[in-house]
Amino acid sequence: METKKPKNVFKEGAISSEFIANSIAKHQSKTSIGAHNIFLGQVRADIIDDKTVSAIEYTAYEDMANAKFHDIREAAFNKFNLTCMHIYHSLGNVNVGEICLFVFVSSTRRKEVFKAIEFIVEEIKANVPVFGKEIFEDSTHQWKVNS
Amino acid sequence: METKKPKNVFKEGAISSEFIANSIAKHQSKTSIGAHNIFLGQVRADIIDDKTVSAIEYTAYEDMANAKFHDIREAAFNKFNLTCMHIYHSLGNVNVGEICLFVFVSSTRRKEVFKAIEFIVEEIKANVPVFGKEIFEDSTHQWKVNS
Amino acid sequence: MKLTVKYFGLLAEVTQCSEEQFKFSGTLISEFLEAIYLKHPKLKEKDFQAAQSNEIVSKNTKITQAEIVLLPPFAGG
Amino acid sequence: MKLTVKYFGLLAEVTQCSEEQFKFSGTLISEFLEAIYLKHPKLKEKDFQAAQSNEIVSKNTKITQAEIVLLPPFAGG
Repeated sequence: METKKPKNVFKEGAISSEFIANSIAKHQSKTSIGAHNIFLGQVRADIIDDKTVSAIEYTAYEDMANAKFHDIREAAFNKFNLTCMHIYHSLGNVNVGEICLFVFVSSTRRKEVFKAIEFIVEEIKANVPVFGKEIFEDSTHQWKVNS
Repeated sequence: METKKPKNVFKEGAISSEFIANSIAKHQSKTSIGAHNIFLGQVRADIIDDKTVSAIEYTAYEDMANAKFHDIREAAFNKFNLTCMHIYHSLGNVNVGEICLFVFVSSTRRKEVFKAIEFIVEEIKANVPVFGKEIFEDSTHQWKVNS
Repeated sequence: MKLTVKYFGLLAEVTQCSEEQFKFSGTLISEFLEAIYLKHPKLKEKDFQAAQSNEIVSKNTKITQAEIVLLPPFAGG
Repeated sequence: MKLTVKYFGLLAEVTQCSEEQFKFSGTLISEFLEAIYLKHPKLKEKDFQAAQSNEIVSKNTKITQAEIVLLPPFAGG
């Protein structure tokens, strides 16, 4: 039985490119790593019924979400030969063009990171209770649904 | 017939995390993008016959390599529904823990970027004439071969 | 039994509350849903899943916890 | 004909030169290889490919360019 307490994956607001750069730089000391793969989710200015999305406001059932992120981490480490894995998701307001999801996997060899990143992202989309309110430029909104 | 002149993909020395962050930040204005995928190749401190790699010195048949990078770009844009694609490869000395390859693809939807990044990286490994001299800590060397 | 019911996203909008106490005498999720639909008829038109102890549960699951969470479709990433 | 032959990586180490002029009278890559092996016998033990006009060529390709490039195994990325 896994008893380790789930980490908090959530960050308030958008994930900055400086934060991502800092994560990458921290891996320079891990000299068994040969390949990194990074997935970034970015908020799109979708146009729905002539209205343009200007931001997404994220909420989550945080307790369950962090437990699910933890399960996904464990499953990915079991399935793939990974050296490191990091996941960050935004809460609150993220404007169009900004990053709301940052998944970072590293391995000795490249084949592992391709399979792992797709597995992790698909698991997050399907199983983590995060909700997105798409705010239009006229301040109306609709609720986003993953496809 | 493609007549556009191939871009120069090569950069002298390691690719910095600041350079990568700057590339990411530049895509904030492209608000049709929903997913980015970034592959980074990092120099490993492999141990071969008790000797540890301290750096790789990259050379390339640059003319053919840039033509091949260009072909890979064209093929990837034809095969996958991508918004952007960027490829950078180091020349000269790259120390262990530093980044030597940076591939960055972006699309409206995530399914495309997973397939595209793997295709591009495998094509680079197989078809681009880049050569790597693995320098050991005792200053001897051997020539790297992609597997 | 007295349940705490939590609503997220669209569902909190529909019920106009994010958490409420709810008295209930059945044993299955399906029975709970019938009861909560009487209180919030608009929920019936919405697509959602119920969770108990951080896991999605089906309609014929037995209620074992004092907290039931109703989750609209996920939109992470 | 007078060819320019370029050597990269390990091959430049073996031949101790990165580029040389080479007089040659045949028409196929296979004939060129036989001739260059006489000048640099150590090349015969090495794994490499020949390229012409930025494309890898097979042994029975006709030489159409004044420049032949010899490439050891790739190690990009």
